[in-house]
Amino acid sequence: MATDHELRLRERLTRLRGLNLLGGTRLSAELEKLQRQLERIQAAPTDEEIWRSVELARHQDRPYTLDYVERLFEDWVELHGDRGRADDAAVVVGIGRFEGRTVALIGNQKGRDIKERTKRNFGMAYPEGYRKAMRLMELAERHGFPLLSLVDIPGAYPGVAAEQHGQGGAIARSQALMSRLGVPIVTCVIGEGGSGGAIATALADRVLMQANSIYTVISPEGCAAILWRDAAEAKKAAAAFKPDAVHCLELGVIDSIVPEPEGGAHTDPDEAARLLGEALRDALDELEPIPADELKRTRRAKFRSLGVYA
Amino acid sequence: MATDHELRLRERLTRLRGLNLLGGTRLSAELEKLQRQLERIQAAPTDEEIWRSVELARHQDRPYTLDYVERLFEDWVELHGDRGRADDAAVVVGIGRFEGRTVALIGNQKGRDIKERTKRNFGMAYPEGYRKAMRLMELAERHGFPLLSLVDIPGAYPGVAAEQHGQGGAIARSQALMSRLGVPIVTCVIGEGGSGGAIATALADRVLMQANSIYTVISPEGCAAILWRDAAEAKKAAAAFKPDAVHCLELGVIDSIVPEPEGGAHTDPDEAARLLGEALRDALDELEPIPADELKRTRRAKFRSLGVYA
Amino acid sequence: MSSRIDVSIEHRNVPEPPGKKHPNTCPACDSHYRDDELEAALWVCPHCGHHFTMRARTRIASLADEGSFSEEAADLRSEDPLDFFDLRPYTERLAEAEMKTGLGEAMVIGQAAIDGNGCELAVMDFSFMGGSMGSVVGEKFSRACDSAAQRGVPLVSITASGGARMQEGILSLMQLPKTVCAVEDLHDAGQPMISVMTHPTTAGVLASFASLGDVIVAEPGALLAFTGPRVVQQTTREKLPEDFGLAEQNLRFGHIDAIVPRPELRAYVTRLLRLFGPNGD
Amino acid sequence: MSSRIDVSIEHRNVPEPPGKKHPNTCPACDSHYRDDELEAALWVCPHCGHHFTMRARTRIASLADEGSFSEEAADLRSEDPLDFFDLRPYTERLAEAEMKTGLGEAMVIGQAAIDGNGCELAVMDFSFMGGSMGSVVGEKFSRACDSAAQRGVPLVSITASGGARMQEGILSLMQLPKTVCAVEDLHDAGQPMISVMTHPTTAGVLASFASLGDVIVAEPGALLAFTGPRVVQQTTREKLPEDFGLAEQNLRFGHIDAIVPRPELRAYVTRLLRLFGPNGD
Ligand SMILES: [Zn+2]
Ligand SMILES: [Zn+2]
Repeated sequence: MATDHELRLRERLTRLRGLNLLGGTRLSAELEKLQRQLERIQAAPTDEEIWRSVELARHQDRPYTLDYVERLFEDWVELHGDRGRADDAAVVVGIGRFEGRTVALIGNQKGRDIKERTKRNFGMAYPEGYRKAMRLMELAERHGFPLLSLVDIPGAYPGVAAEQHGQGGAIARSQALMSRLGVPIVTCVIGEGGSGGAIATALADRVLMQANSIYTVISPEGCAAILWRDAAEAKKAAAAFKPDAVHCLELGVIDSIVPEPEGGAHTDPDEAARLLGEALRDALDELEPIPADELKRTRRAKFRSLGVYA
Repeated sequence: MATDHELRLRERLTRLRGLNLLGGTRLSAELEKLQRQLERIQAAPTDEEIWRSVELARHQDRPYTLDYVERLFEDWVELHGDRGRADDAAVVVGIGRFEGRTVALIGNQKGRDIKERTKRNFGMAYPEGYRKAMRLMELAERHGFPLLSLVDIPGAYPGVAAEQHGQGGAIARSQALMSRLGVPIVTCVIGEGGSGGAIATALADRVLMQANSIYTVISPEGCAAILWRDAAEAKKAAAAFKPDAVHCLELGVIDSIVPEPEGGAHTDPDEAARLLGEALRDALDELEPIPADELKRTRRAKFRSLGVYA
Repeated sequence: MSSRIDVSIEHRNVPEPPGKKHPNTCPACDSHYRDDELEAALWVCPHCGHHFTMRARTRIASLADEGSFSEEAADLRSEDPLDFFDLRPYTERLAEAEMKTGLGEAMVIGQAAIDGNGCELAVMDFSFMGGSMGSVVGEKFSRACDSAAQRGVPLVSITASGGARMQEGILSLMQLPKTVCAVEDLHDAGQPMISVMTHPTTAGVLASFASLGDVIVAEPGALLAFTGPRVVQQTTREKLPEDFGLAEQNLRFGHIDAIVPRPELRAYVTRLLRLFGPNGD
Repeated sequence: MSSRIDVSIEHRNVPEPPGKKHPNTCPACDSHYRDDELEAALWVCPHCGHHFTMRARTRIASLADEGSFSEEAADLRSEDPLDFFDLRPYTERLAEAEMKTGLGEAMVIGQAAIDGNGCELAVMDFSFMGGSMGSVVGEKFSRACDSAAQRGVPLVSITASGGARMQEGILSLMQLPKTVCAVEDLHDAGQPMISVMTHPTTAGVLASFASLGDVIVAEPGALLAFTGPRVVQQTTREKLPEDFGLAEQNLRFGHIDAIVPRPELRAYVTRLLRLFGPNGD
């Protein structure tokens, strides 16, 4: 299977090399990065390794958005509220100085202890949270701040009020707004990239994943409950739909994998932050010279190319 | 006083003639209209006449937005909801064909009987109503539909939930959005143009008032309660702050007065609609040839010029 | 301490959403019909007005002028990028769905005219794997946007979907941003999208293109929810309002523009096509 | 039948908003101070932290680098376009206000630097006719936007206002769209506005420029409401929540970004000026 996996990645490399894209430097940087990723991959993750990613992505000590913010940003100012009905604590937004430039940041935020978890609704945004994020996107666009988003959400919230407040529409419109922005957008999945809740803030020019994060269309438990009619079969489900970073890279869904400290990000948050910061900076450096129109066009073209069919 | 009033209007005419504006035809049309207005005015309204305007503007049989829509529009489709939390029945929005073109319409809407009045909150919008209006503005902008707004609101709603849902901010942002639109906007006050609730949807290229409508910064009763410490002195307050169409025209706050049938719009809704339709059509005809950027620039410049100081 | 978000739930007294019975037995009034009877009535119960699920080709026939529909991208077929296997292989499920429905996928797209107004149609079929959105549905919808943009006509989207297609894993999630970008490109080309949500329009489809219509209408009683009532109930133990997630609730909360009974849909869409049409500007 | 808009009111247990006592007596803890004591403490009660109203010039001195403030449009004065007369003529009220406050109007604008960061200041003074906004306040704010745009610096607005100035009738309502357009012109010039709302920021000022800040902060306990509690109570007979309209409630409902105690305001604004500054892009 390793060979097969490598083959596909090589195929993707070959395809990329053949594309006649604008911006030769950017493309070669892209290729170089893929090359590096390829070298890192010895074999496709086994079912056990995939499940380990699920566990690490959900680890209770895993660094959350604000843990990275405090390590990577200077002059951070957290902003609040959707200017409508609420300030959703499951979504953190703000502006800060990152590597010499002002950026706008949107991040999902889980809680560390019971009290904070409740306050932050276990990281699951309400529609008000997506609207808060959209307000930040507008601010970023107005002032030309690059936009960073850190994704770490178990999924959209399965609650009555979330539906009544328009969860589906809010997720759709958040994506639509991202597809219209003229500023560079970089997303990194730093834990759980759960379904609609994740994609709401992940329509980016570059999408990264930390090595032990997962990106899923449905939680393993949810998938198991539907297809195996038994939520306990989550491990089987995960093995079947392969939410790990390596598979996401192989499928062309993400652009690169951000390494974590040996044993997972929680074993050394400072080092995890350093590695994440480096990846975000590299991505921004690449994107910032690109004109707004081209950014937007390329971003849309990239997402419109995703999918496998005959 | 009549002479004085005429003098001021003549001064305004003289000033307009002296201005070196872009679009000579438009300007001369403007002048011609003012000339006609001037001829119509024999004397400034007396205190009694002002109060009669207040009474007619609030008359229970006065035509409301939907009464005009059904008389003036073909292919009308009412749209609903703010895509957030509610569908505010105090604000009617939709698209329809008006004199051969598709337009977007926003209108305040009072209720005719007790049940409908309650449903429509006596015409007083919640923040959700302004957001519903903003959604229509965005639709108009996206498709290049001219925007009509009919204003008929006693005032912003003095309720707890309206405050909690962000009434002040919603009124501000609705105006801000109007100042950004590239499509022609025509507003007509068709009854009560009450304070923030009215201005929320009245930042237009042309602002008209029906002859017996009023446009106020605060209700006569509210003003009397504050300045005379007695709401019963409303008539005195109205005489003092002069909310009638003639005074609004004189102050440069509106662009022209739409005549009503003898005795008020309610005496002959068909004729009132015909006269309103004519005025709206004339205004659109004038505005439609103007490029989006110039429209926006001129609109802002016009509102930025309002005020009297030394 | 109260939550920062007002999560009070509004309950209303309205009839139960329909349950499950024989396909041609009305779940609302128990009347039973032959196929041809329902076909003649646009699959609306002549007795009580309940809206049965309508197949994609029947829907197209009910809207498009006779002979005007010209299908596009009919030959697109799903692959199995994950070698997905639950209790059965994905490829087997696909083959079975095609056999059962006579359709290559859960969406049919093509050029059409409605009462003489040119438009593009993108119509989902719930019978094909629950109308789930995988790579082919995403691609077809995307091409429908381009076809509409190129020909300068509006897009009419008619959805019926249980959500993303799990068997394509993360790629099915990617159909959300993909279709969103397609709608934005359509909008940049100056063309509108009219979104008709039918029972059920949920999860990934609701959270992407279906919610981006310039005008959004729903059929009566349609379930329009990101998360369906069963999962909400199981996860949160909340008492569900009687009309939870239905079109009626969505209208009340401001998420859709109107509820249009199926017999009136063609006239309603026609009117919109006229208003958004080339003479409308 | 429930209303279409969820008008359920959220109540919270928080202290009463301050009432009215001697100006130098703390309404929250009853401590009494001399002017110079309060001046030294930025007009914040040293005992309990209550924020007293701060005069415009004092505010400017507390924020701007020493000697950096250069006032603009100081000579603008209101006229009396309506010959307004209630119990007294408007002109008389104006003269009295100028006498009492030493200010020509309820807003002071000018160029300044805060910790070395260039900016424009627009500061309201509640002592001048309740900080009401008439033609001069509108024009001054509008010029402040232009001055900021021309010099390429951010605008810092500090509001304290009972609303529009009734004595200028409809012209005072027109200051809402006027100031809104000014902010939009500022934004088009690429410059931000930082809005600091102090007690009270209500009615016309809340419903126009004050709500358009890229960042909006408030002082603790400030009343920020379109309609104040007394009028709401009288009109609707609703039971008011304890923190009705206060900054704390506004933060909870998502209308403002932060509550910043006065002693921290300068550092907070400085940080924002750095982030929005020319090196920030
Ligand atoms: Zn039936
Ligand atoms: Zn005190």
